[in-house]
Amino acid sequence: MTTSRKHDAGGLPGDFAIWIFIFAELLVFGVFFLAYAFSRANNVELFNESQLHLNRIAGAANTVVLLTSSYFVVRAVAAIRADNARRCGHWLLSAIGMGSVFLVIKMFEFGEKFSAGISLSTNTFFMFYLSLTFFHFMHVILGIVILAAVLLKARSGGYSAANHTGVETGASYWHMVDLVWLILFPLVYVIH
Amino acid sequence: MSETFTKSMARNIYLGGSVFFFLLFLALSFDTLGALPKRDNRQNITPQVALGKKVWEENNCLGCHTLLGEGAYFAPELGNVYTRFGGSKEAIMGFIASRPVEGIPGRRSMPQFNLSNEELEAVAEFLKYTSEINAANWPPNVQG
Amino acid sequence: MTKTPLIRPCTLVWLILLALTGLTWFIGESGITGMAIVGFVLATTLFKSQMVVDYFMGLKHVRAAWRGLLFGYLLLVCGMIGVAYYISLT
Amino acid sequence: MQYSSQAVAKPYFIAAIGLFIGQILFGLIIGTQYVIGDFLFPEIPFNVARMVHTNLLIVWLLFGFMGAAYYLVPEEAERELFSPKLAIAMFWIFLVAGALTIVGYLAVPYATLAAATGNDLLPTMGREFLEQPTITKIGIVVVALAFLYNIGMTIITGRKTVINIVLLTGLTGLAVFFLFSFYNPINLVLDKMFWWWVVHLWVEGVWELIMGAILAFVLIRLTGVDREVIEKWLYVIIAMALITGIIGTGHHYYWIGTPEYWQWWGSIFSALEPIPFFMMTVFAFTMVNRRRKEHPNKAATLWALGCAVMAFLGAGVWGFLHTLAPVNFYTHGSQITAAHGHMAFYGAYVLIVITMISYAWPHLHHKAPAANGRAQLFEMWSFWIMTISIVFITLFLTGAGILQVYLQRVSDTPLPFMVVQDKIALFYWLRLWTGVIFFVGLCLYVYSFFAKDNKSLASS
Repeated sequence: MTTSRKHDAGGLPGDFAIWIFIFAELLVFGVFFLAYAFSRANNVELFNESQLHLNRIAGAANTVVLLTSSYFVVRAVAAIRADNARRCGHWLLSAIGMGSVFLVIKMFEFGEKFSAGISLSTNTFFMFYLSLTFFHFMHVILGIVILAAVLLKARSGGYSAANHTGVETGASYWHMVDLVWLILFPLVYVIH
Repeated sequence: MSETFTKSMARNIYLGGSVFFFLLFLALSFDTLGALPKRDNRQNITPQVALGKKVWEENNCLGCHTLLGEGAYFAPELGNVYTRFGGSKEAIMGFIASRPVEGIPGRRSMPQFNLSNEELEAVAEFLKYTSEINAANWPPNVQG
Repeated sequence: MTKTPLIRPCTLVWLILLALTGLTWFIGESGITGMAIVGFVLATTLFKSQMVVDYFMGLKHVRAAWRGLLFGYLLLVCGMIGVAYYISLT
Repeated sequence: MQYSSQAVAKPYFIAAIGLFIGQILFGLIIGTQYVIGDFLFPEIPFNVARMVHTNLLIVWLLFGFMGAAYYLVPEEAERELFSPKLAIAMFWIFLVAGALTIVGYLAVPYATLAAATGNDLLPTMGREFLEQPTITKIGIVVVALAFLYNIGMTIITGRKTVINIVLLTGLTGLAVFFLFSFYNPINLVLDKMFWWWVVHLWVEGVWELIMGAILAFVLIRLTGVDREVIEKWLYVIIAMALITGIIGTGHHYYWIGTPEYWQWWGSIFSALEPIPFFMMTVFAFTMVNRRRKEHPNKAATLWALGCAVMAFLGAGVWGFLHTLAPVNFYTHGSQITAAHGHMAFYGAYVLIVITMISYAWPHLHHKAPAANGRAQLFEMWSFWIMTISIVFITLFLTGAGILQVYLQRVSDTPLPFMVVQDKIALFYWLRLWTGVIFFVGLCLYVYSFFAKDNKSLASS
C-alpha cells in the first residue's frame, strides 16, 4: 500500500488523502480571501488607512523565508529520490528552520499589534488581518509538525528512492502553506 | 484511482485535522472570553438579575419564547421585549401577572405562573439586562 | 526518477520567485496604486503561485486535470480579487 | 447474528421505537396548538408538550445509538460484549429515569419539578433541550460512563477496526460535551456560548462520527465492498465533518452577544458544512453501485441510501440556506430554523438509527439476514411515506418562515409576532395534516415488524 506508483500513473505526488485535505484548506482560504476582498470594496477608506499600520517589511521577509523553505523541501524530495536519506534529512531540517524563522517574525509582528491594543474586535480590517494571518500561522505550525514527523522517519531510515510517498506527502502540504501565503501577502499587505 | 491512498494517511488527516481545528476553536473562544466584558452587559448583573434568570429557567419560558433568537417559535422574541414595551418593567410585570388561568378561548395563551411580586420584578430586570446585551443589532426591528 | 532535472529548474524558479516578491514589496513601498498596478500585482501573484504548483509541488509532471484544477482555483481567486478591487474604484 | 451478546441491542431498539411513537404524538399535539391555541390548555401547555417532543427525540436517538453500538461492536471486535449484564442493567436504569422525567414534565408544573429535584443546588434546568432535572442529567452521565466502559473494554480487548474506533470516539465525545450542560452561568452570553458546546458539537460534530460509523458498518455488510475502501472514505468524510463543523459552531455566535468576527468565521466554515454530507451521499451510492453481492435485505439498503440523501438535504442544503450571517440576521429564530431542524434530524439521525434497526432486527429476531418480503414491503412504504411527509413538513415550514421573516422583519411596516402568526396559519394547518400522514407512515413501520409473509398468511 505504501509504495509510490506516481511516476507510471501520473497521479498527484504523495498520498491522495493529503490532497483532499489540501483542497479543503485551499477552499477555506479562497473563500476567506474573497470575503476580505469584497469587504474591502465596501470599506475602502477603513482598509486603506488600517493597512498603513502593517509591517510590510516583515510580510515581505516572511514571503522570502517561506519560499526558501519550500525550495529546501524540493531539495529534500530530490535527495530522497536519489536515495540519499541523510541529505534529505538535512534539507528537511533546514526547511523546518526556515519555518521557525517565519514563526518568530510573525510573533514579533503579532506582538507589535497586540501591544498597540489591536485585536480581532478593533475593526473589520484588523479582524481579517488577524484572522487570516493567525489561521495561516497555525498552518505553518502544523506544517512544521508534519515535516518533523517526516524528518524523524527519514532519519530512522524509513524512506528510500523506491518508497518515499511520506516525504512527498509532507512536501505537498508544506507547498500549500507557501502557496496560500503567496496570495495572502499581496492581498493584505500590498494592494490598496 | 492510481494514486497512493492509504488508510493510515486518511486516519492522520482525520486526527490531525480535528485536533487542529479544535485548537483553533479554543483559541477563538479564548479571544471571545476576553472580548465579552465589553459586550455582554455583565456590569448590570445584580442578585435581582440572577433571581430573574432562575425564574426564567424554572418556568421553562424558552419552551415557547425565543431569547436572542434561541428557544421555541411559538411566542414572541423576548430579548428586546423591554424595548418593545417602551422601556417599562411595570408593563412586563403587568402582562405576566394578568394571564388568565384558563387561557383565552381558541387562541394561544401564556400560562398563569403565579409569580410573587419579587419574582415578577426579577424577571423584568433580567429581561431589561438582556435587552442591553450587544447582540450586533439583532433583532432587525422592534417586533423581534 | 533522476535528480538533476528536478533541482535545476527549481533553483531558477526559486530565484525568480524571490525577485518577484521583491518587486511586489517595492510596489507596496512606493505607494503607487490604481487598477493597472493592482492588475499587475495580481498577475504576478498568479504567475508565482502557478510556479509553485508546477515546479515545487511538481504538478507539471502529473495528469493535466490536477494542474488545471489548481490553475482554475488560482485564476478564480486572483480574478475575483481583481473584480473586488475594480468595484472598490467605482 | 454472530455473537449471542449482540442480543442486548434488542430492548434498546424496542425502547427507541416506542419513544419515537411518543415523540410524534407530542409533535402532533404541538402542531395542533400552533393552529388551535387553547388545545389541551392549561393541562398540557405548549412549552411542556414541546419539551416532551424534543426530549423524547434525544432520548430515543440515544437509545438507538446505544443499541447500534451493542449490536455492531461485538461483531467488529470479534468477541462477546464485555458485560451483557451491565448493558441490560443500564437499559432499565435509563428507561426508568427517562420515563420518570417525562412523567414529571407532564404531572406537575415545571417549577414544582425544579423545586422537587433540587435545581437550587446546581441549576441546570430550563434551557432548550437540556430541560431535564439535574438529577436526570447526572443519571445520563452515569449511564453514559457505564456504557462507554462496556463498549470500550470490548473494543480494547478485541479486534480494533476503524468503525469501532470512530464509533468509540464519537460516543466519548458525546459524553464529554454533555458535561457542559452542567455549566450554567448567570451571564446569559456565557450561558448561551457554552450551551452550544453541547448542542452544536453534538449534532454537527461527534454525532456525525457515530452516524458515519454506523453507515459504514451497514454498507460493508449490505454491499460486500472491501472494508479497506469503506474505512478509508469513512475517515475522510468524518475528517471533513469536523474540519468544517467545529469552527462552524460560529454560525450560532452571530447574535447572542459574542463578537462580530464570528459572523465571518461562522459563515465561511459552515458554508462548507454541506461538503461532508455531499461526500457521504456520493459514498453511499458508489458503494451500493459497486456491490459485490445481492443482500436480501432491500429495505435496509433503502434506509441507508435515504439517510445519506436526506442528511445532505436537511443538514446540508437547508442548513446552508440560512447559515450565512447576512441571511441569518433575518431568519434567526424563525420557522426557517424549525424547517431545517426537522429535516436535518430526520435525515441524519432518525434514519441512521432506523437503518441500523432495519439491518439488525432480522438477525436479532428471526435469526435470518432479512425479514420476509411482505414485511420489507411495508418498511419501504413507511420509508417513502415518512420521508415524503418530512419533505413537505419542511417545505411548509419554509413557506411559513419566508412569510414570517418578510412580514415581521423585512417589510417597511413590520407586524407584531402574533399578527404574523395568524396570517401564516394556513401553512401550520398544512404542516399538521402532513404530520398526521407522517404518523400513518410510522404506524406502518411498526406494523412491518409483525407482518407475516404471504405463504404463512395463506396457510393460516
